[in-house]
Amino acid sequence: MRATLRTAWLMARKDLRVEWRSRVALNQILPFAAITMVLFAFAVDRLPAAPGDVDTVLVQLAPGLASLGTVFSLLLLVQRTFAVESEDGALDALRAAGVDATAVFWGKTLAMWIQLAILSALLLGTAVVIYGIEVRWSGVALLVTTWLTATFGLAAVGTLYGGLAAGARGRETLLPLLMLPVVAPVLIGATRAVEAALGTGGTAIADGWPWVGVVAVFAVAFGAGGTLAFGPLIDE
Amino acid sequence: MASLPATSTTTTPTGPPTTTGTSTKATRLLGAAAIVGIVWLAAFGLGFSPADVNQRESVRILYVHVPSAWLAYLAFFVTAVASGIYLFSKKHSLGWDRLAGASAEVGVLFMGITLVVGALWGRLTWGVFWEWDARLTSTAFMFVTYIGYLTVRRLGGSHEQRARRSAVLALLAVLEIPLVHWSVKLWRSLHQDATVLRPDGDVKMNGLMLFTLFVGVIAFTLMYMWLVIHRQRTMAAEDALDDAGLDLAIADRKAEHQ
Amino acid sequence: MEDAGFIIGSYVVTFGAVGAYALWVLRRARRVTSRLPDDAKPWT
Amino acid sequence: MDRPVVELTGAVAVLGSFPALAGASLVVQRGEIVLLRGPNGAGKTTLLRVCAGLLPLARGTGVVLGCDLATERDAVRRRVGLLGHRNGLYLDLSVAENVRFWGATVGATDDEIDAAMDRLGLSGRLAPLPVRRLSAGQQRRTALACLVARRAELWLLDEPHAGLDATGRDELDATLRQAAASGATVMVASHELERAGSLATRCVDVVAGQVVGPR
Repeated sequence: MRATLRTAWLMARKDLRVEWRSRVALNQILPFAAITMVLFAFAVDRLPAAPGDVDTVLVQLAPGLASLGTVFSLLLLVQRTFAVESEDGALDALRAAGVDATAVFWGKTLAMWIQLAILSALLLGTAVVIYGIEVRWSGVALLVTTWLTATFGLAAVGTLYGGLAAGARGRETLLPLLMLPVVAPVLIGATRAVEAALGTGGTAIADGWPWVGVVAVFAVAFGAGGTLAFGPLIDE
Repeated sequence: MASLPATSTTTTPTGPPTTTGTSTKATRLLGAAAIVGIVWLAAFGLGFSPADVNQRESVRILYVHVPSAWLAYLAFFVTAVASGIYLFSKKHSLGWDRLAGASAEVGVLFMGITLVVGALWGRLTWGVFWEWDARLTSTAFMFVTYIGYLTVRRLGGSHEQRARRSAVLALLAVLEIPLVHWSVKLWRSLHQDATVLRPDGDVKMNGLMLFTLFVGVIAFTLMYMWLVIHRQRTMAAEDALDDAGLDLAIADRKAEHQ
Repeated sequence: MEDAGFIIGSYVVTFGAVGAYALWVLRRARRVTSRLPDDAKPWT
Repeated sequence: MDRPVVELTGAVAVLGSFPALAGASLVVQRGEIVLLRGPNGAGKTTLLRVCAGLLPLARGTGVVLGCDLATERDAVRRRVGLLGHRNGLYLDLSVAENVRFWGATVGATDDEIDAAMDRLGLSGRLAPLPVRRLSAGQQRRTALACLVARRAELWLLDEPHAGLDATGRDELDATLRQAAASGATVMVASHELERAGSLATRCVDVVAGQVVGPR
């Protein structure tokens, strides 16, 4: 068990170092995510019903749009991290060297979680700024919990299905087909929880916690699912 | 299925194939029974059973819609169980993998029918083709999930690789579906717009109507079994062709070397 | 019968789709098994 | 002589439905450098992948480093180093980072990692360079250093000389001789008959998925 954790931490550090060296997430995926938030604004924003009406369409949709931005960023992060692995055949080499698949799964999930958490924090920050939302202090605890739980669940699902699609032909289209339906619970749960945290549309904070429960169950389910399924999925 | 292929059943040792197709006396019997079930269902569903007190005639669609949904869920359940058996049994026999694949394919067929017919029924009772109802949304989700499953089955690689990958995906689906259904149900309960347009979907059925529904379930079960048996045998034949090809290829390679 | 179009239509869609799939499976079965020696067919 | 490192009898391995190996048998002792000769598509690469525990045997039996290929493939993989035309490196990371990563997968100490880098002549100015900017020969040496750092006992090299210039090939031969001398066993699949011939302790022909010549 300890060896697996050590190898997992080794994989996570390696993934983060590769990102730190190549800066693809920072220089390409983050700008893309920010642009999508702006595009969402173009697509949905109408002038406020009455001048000075704070509760514009964007404010109501902000949590949903931030969640969508996070899911799309996840797609790009997953495709990037497995491109790095297959560029010179590193993932095959890892499996050929008998490195424990569970360690590979947890290492990559941890690194993915950290990158996705940073990305989605910046996304939500962008939404707060450009959509003009006031964050109420009472909602911060709920906001942070949702943010960490949701990004972990998404990282686990992304790594799991990224591994399955990595070897396959036509993997660019296979990954979204397999993964996007699965993230529905997080998309629904996280959005409702963030709405409660921000008080969007008058929802109370207490209403948000059950949704965090949904996201937490999802995260645990795919943490366990990934531990068992990742090995067989990426094997020769 | 009107005319089942008449095939002689005399079997010779590995001579040229005398029987073609995957039919046997048993499947012909099953096929005939399925046809009787269909005719019986159509007769009762469209003709003999009464109209519903508030849904009037559109309840007749339910005699087809509800069984096809139930059989789709059964099909995916069989896929999950067969996948589990394939993974966790010591022998890893490919028969279970083929059963899982055949059942998933028939399940996707039935689920597709359920969604289309459900839209027709929704048009009549709710006035809309699509309704963000928890059950409907989960059904659509399952449909997409298993299309992904069938795509993964066609990814190539050896039979064992295909079997293992599909089995793991089928078990993951068992993990996903309750999660999605639960979150969709919670989501829908938030926006339960109880408009007058939306009477409760489940009609209280009794007497002749319940009997017709029962006939529907029987007919669809017979169809399901017939389809899965034939599809599984076809997949077995395809795998056997691969393996036979393997023996031929080994022989060729040995000959090529001499 | 009221709304006959939709109701009969749903029966036609259902049994039409099942019939089409059944024919596809049978045709494929005949094509595949025609090249297979008998002993490789456990059901014969 | 202790147990042979590799024992294959009647091995059949399948790629899709094609028997890349159609009944191959081979025995390799510790410390040998065995050259696998044969035309393209004869099954040399498949033979290496089977010995590496990557490809399951459809028929026949195989024992590598005392582990049965049917049941203990994971144990085989940990002790075998397979190097194909791709080096399995992280091109964005530096040479040192790659070797340290691979060494850490087996818990190698820093000294072992430095020793591996020294043996492959990578300790100097090359160490901090990202692998992406290295020549094919230097990348190949980095991959070999990773094998050493990972304490691989059986080296399975598929066309290792491909893409190397003259000096690169000499360095590679020296490394392989040194590895064999220090107790490792090497199997090389190669077209470079005259060069590899002088390197190998034994040559074996692979034709149409079978092993021909001295078992």
